Amino acid sequence: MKFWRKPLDLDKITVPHGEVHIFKDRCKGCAFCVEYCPKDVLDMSEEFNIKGYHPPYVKNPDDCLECHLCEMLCPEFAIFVTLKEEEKSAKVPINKGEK
Amino acid sequence: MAEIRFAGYGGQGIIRSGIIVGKAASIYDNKHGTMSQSFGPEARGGACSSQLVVSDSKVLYPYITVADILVAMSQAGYDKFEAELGDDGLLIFDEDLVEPKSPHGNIKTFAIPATRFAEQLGKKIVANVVILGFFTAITDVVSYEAMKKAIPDSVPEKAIDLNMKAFEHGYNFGLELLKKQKDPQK
Amino acid sequence: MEEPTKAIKEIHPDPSATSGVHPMENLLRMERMPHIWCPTCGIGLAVTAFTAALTKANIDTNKMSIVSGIGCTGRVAGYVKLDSFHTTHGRPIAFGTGIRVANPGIKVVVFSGDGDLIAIGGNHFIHAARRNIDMLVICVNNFIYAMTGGQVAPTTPLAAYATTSPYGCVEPPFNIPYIADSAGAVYVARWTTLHVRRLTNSITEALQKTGFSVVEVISPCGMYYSRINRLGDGLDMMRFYHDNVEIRNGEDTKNLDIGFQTKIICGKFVDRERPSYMERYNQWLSEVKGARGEG
Amino acid sequence: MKADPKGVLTGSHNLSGNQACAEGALAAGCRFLGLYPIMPALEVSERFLERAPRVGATFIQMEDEISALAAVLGASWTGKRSMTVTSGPGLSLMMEHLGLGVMLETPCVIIDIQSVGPGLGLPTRAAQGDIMQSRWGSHGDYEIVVFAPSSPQEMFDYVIKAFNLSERYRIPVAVMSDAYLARLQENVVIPPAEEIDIEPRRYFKGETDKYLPFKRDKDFVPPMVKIGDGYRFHVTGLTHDDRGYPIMNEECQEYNVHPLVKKIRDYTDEIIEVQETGIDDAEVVIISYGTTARAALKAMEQARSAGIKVGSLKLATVWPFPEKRIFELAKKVKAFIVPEMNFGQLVFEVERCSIGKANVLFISHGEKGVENIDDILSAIRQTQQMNEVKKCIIELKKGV
Amino acid sequence: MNLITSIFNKGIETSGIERKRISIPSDIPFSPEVIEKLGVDYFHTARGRAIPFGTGLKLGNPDLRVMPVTGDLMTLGGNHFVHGVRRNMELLVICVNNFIYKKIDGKTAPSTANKFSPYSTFEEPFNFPHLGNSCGAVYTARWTALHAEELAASIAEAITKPGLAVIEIIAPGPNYYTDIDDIDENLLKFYFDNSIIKNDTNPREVGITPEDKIIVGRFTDKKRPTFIDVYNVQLGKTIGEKFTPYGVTQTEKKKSGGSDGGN
Amino acid sequence: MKANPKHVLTGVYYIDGDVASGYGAMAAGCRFIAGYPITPSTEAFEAFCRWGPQVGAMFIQMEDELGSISAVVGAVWSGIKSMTITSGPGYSLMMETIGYGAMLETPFVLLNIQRGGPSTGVPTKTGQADMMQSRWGSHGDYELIAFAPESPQEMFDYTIRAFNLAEKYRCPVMIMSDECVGHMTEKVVIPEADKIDIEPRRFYTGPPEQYLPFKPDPDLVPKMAKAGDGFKLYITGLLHDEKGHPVSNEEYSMKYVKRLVDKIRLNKDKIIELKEENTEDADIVVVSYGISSRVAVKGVEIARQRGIKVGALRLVTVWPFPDEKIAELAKKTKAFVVPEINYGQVVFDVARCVHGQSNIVLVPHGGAGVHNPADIADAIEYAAKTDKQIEGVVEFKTRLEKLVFEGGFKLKE
Repeated sequence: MKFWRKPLDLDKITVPHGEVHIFKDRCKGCAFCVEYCPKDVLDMSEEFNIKGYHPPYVKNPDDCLECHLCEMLCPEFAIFVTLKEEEKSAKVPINKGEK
Repeated sequence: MAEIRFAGYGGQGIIRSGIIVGKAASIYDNKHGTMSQSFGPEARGGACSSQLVVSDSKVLYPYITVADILVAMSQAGYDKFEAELGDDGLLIFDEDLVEPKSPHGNIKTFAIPATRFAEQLGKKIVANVVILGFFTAITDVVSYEAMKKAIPDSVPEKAIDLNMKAFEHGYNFGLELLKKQKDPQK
Repeated sequence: MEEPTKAIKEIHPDPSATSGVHPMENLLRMERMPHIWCPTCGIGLAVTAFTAALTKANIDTNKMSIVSGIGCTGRVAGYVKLDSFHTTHGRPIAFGTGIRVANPGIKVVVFSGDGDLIAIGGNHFIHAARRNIDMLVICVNNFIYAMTGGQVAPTTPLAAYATTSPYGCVEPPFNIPYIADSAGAVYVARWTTLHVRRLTNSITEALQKTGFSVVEVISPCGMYYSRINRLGDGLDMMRFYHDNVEIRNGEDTKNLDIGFQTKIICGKFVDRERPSYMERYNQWLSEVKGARGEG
Repeated sequence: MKADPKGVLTGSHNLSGNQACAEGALAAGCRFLGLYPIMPALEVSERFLERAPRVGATFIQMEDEISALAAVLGASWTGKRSMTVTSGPGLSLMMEHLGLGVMLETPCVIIDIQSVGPGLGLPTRAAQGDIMQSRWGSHGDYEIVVFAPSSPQEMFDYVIKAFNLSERYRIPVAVMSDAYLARLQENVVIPPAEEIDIEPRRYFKGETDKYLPFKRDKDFVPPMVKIGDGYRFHVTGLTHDDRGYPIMNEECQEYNVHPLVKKIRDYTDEIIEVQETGIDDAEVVIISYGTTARAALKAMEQARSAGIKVGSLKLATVWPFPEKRIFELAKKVKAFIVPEMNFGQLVFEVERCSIGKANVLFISHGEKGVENIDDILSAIRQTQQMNEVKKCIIELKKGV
Repeated sequence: MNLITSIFNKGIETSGIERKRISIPSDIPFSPEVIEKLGVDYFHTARGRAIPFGTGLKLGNPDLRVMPVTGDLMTLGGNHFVHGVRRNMELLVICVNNFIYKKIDGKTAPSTANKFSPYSTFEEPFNFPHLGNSCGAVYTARWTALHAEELAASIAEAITKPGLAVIEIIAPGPNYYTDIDDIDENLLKFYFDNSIIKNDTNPREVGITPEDKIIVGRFTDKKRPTFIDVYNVQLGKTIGEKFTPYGVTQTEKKKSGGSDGGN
Repeated sequence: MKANPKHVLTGVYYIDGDVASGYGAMAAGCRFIAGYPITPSTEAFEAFCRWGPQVGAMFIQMEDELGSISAVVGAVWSGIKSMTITSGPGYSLMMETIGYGAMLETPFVLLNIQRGGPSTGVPTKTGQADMMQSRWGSHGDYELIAFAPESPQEMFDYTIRAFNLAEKYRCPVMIMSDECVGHMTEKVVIPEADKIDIEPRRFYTGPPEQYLPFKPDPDLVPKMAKAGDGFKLYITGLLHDEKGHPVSNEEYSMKYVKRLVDKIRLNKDKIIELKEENTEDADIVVVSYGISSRVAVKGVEIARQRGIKVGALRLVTVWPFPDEKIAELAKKTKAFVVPEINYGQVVFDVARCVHGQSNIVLVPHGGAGVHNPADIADAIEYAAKTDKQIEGVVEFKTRLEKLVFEGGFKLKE
């Protein structure tokens, strides 16, 4: 990640890391999630799902920042994001520090 | 007389397929064809089917009793209507979208990757016309000439070329398949 | 032409990607998924925003009722897990009025489409706004009757095509925020389905408001509106919103007309206080009782 | 269950039909009125509104009859007994929601004060022209229960019964009054609350996640819940399964709609109420309902005193139609006389049920016929000369 | 003929439109004598349906001038009103507002006996000119029935407007069941005394409240292509030469210049 | 009078019933359609929208069904032929104005593509459950005419006939089609204009001062005038006299409303259209209409194979009801079998006219599909074997009912 200046508390900040979950058989291939993902995490697959659509797949799993935009922009409730387990524990002290 | 069922999802042109074959039969082949349709509330993706009865005399009873031909473009459509197919029936399906069980009776099955062909031709939406070409090659319900007249009548003007291409593609694929079946060595 | 290749199976790098529980499942009837809306339809996004807002607004969802009419958006009630009613065409506001007046403890949300609420239900819309019945109306506007196959709607922009305007729409469309405002709504906002986060905030705000609140959601109809008008699919419409939406909070509602593929002004336009129907009713009741010495 | 004393104005009162109607509703526990003002039904809502603050009932005057009934259906799902009151043109507008009420199996009561139709007709004059409409007016198959009272006292009683049956069978019930009865002022005895039986709503008692809105009990009637109790149910006007979710196939249509018909058709014996007078030895039976029955009874008395054996069958419930009873009677009597304030509606039902065994005489009359019994008497005399059964309705000719 | 109808008569006379070309669909009864004198065609429609009925008349014969008169301030017909205005059908909608507000400008009304109020007594009425204007009416005005001169002038002006014009007449009494001439004169006098003429006020500000005087006057007057204009332009554009414009034979279009249509 | 060639799309088409009806309306001279979209009737409206403007016709999509039908009544009074198109729920909304139209003796045509009901029901599938509604749905007394076509060709033909009868008797005419016929696609032959008979409107031609809008001709039908011709029309939905002026006495209601009813009842022999097949020596007569009559063909065929003498009576016009015909058949017929896609509507009228002389077997179907022909055949067989006289209508238990209520059946989506 690039910063225009180095934050003073950079050592305390952890960039949240998300995990994308896709119910591929619910997908109707609208591609909203792929289009609007700010980090290009997703892409359309060539596979057909049960309804004959091409669902997305996670192309760059490590880039996800857990912004939930794909979740909000999925008209099929077929996609959601969770915080990656190992990141959760790392995030806790920072929150405390901010308070 | 032939009783034909087209089954698939809304948006695949299932009803349009029935109309094209019906039109070819009743206007250009001088037979009688009655097409009825059934669809759900969804514009796209819902179960959808059309049934066509083609006969040399006036069609009195307009529905399928025992289907002679089933054209399946979805698994759900196949599952629902497979039982309706007569023992000497004929099954045509899209091989990417339907996984058939082992057929009952003496049913003959023909598979075509219609949607994939259509995607390669440029528009997924012409998959039904690909399958119609295939249908024309394999069955003798309608003549090739009649179909060639009926398709331009039933599609938007701009899309005629694409549809005719799709039709020819499916038709040729069907003819080749027939040839291969007659002459397996080739 | 190339030979067709077999479908590629198992391309998910993470096999567990399709497991887990979607965070909105407690507010949705997941047993009914997938829903009936077409690919690239925006109604699902409106529902997403609504469910997110329900979580955010922190209100007792047991004491809520969602009422829908007929049409694509009319199906929303069937997918949201509240006490939900799928009523007749155009009448959800009237139905909801009955619920609200008979039991003022229930928060009523009317979630329906433009054709349902503004065309056939226009009378109930303006009268409920006039009475200031305490309810939230979420109106998904996709410029067309989609359920019946693409007929012209009172929101269809001039010159746009539809199956019942094969030569272009000849009726100027409604400006929904303006009519809601002039009939007396206390909260009026408009967002497109692209602005999910702002939409969620607006719905959250409106849920906490007492009185007749209207949130208009501009939604793509990739199957009829944009196909008949050759605008691509829903994704292209979303891109269009991205480029052509101007956010102007507090804009005078009379400036919010939408033309065919013109700029769309979004924002929160009206947020005011007016005594609601139940407040006036209760005041009347106490006057009547007072006059009869029954206080 | 007994009535809530708050709504019961115990005592003897001189009330018009419309006022008795409002009192009956309040006594029956009606706590919500959705209305749109229309002649000649105004006094019902006026009386209701006047009493509402004291009883704890609410009301709303909607923008039209369509929304009035929609609001009533919504209110009913909050657990309140609800009703609306209207006249012919309003009833016509309510037809779509009558169907919704049937489909959502929502208990509610519709009061129709009939006046002369069609169109705007004659808003102040009585008629019985909506009687077939009450049965057949909405699209699709359904059965409903319809009462036709003939006096303010009956109005009071049958409005309570209407509420009870609507709760018992979860259907909209109509009470067909008319402009004559609306104005007719008579003594009405309102009993003490503890003497009024009230059918409680059949509520579902199980856990919230076990509730299926259309899971029918043995009698085809599903139990109900209220909005806001955490059941998170879904109901729809589309053809639906037990969960209330729409399913579009003919099996579901059969599963859903046939019980709507059966839950009434199989229980007609419980529902139907007729009042028989002098039937046992009758040669001629007058079949009547609503205010017309008053003239019928008087004509019967006079004919009896002249030595003609006339009986009266008064239909308190018009729908479901008491076909079994009329089949029986048809075999015994010479003729039926059907006086109606219309140009032939229920008489067709009587013709059907006479199964070619008895003559059917039809008397079409306007409001004045309620007081003028001569027509009925002349019909009775006419039956005396009839020796064979004619296979059609015999319409009484009279000078206008 | 009584108060309102004689104003109608005067308005029609001033406008110079041939009487036989005028049709009045209305859900308020007019007496046959009045219609005889007005010399127009009159249709007593089902409740609230005067505007769609007029729409049918106008589209069936574009040569007609249609003047729907509606009672009870658009309760049943509210939807037809907003949609009629949106389409800009060529109609002059006259809305006879018989509301009862117990107080105006702080003063108590002499009588509130009218039982057919479209509103429960505690509800607020519509700001009718504002609603009309927000849907796109080309002309909005409000007068009490005692503003005879102004009202007649308004009618004369509005009836020739290409598009939907709205005139609200405050006249307590007439509704679906009582004749157009059944006016409660005490109440009318009260409203007249408590009104104030303010032409060209923004319709947003003319809502009737118990606290202020009733604002009357001609509020807006603008131009917008009518339904038939837009129809002809749009279909002419898309169909081309095969299309015969609808209703262009009408004489008056040429006389008044009409609007150019288009969008 | 013959049809205007400009309005007739002569040729051979492969179209569905809805579209055929839209074309029929144009051929019949319909100049105005007001509609509101409702599945499954939209195709008819769309067809008219597409072609109407090219032949000088006008269409408008109104804000709701109430508006549509009011606009249609208005347009008729401006002098043109006009029509509206709807389905069950919209039909229910129109009820008030249908009665109003009947009161004004307005000739208009209403196409109702029936679907499964009640309420929203099954929008995309069929039903025949609005039949009684078409007869009794509005308040007050009136009579009207209703057709039940069975094929797209008939949709075309009977739309024209509906317009003709509407003009002839000045009453609303219903075309009670259903989703099956509406969405059934078949060959439709549209003849040349000079082969299509059109009933012109009966306009009054005398001096305006002497015009009485509701003074009937000998056939009980008054002449019409149109707005804008200086007649100073006074037309009201209230009870009125010959001048059209409102009257408020009962004698008029007895006289005027009676005429509304009588102009159909007394002319019914000229209106009723039936198709009979082998009823001469039949033991059993199948009475059906609309799509059910096509389904019944198969049932009859099966029954005949079983050796039963079956005739068929098809009601092309359902209202007015052919009382005399049924009564006459009842004299020699053992039983009537009535298949309907509802739980019993027209069957009650059959039962009424039979006067206890034959048994009546109803083959019900809730809608969303058509009968299984085997059910109809079984019902015929049952009727043939039953010698006992049965009072009332026998509700035949169909396979579907047995399956759903007795067969341990589970609903699947």
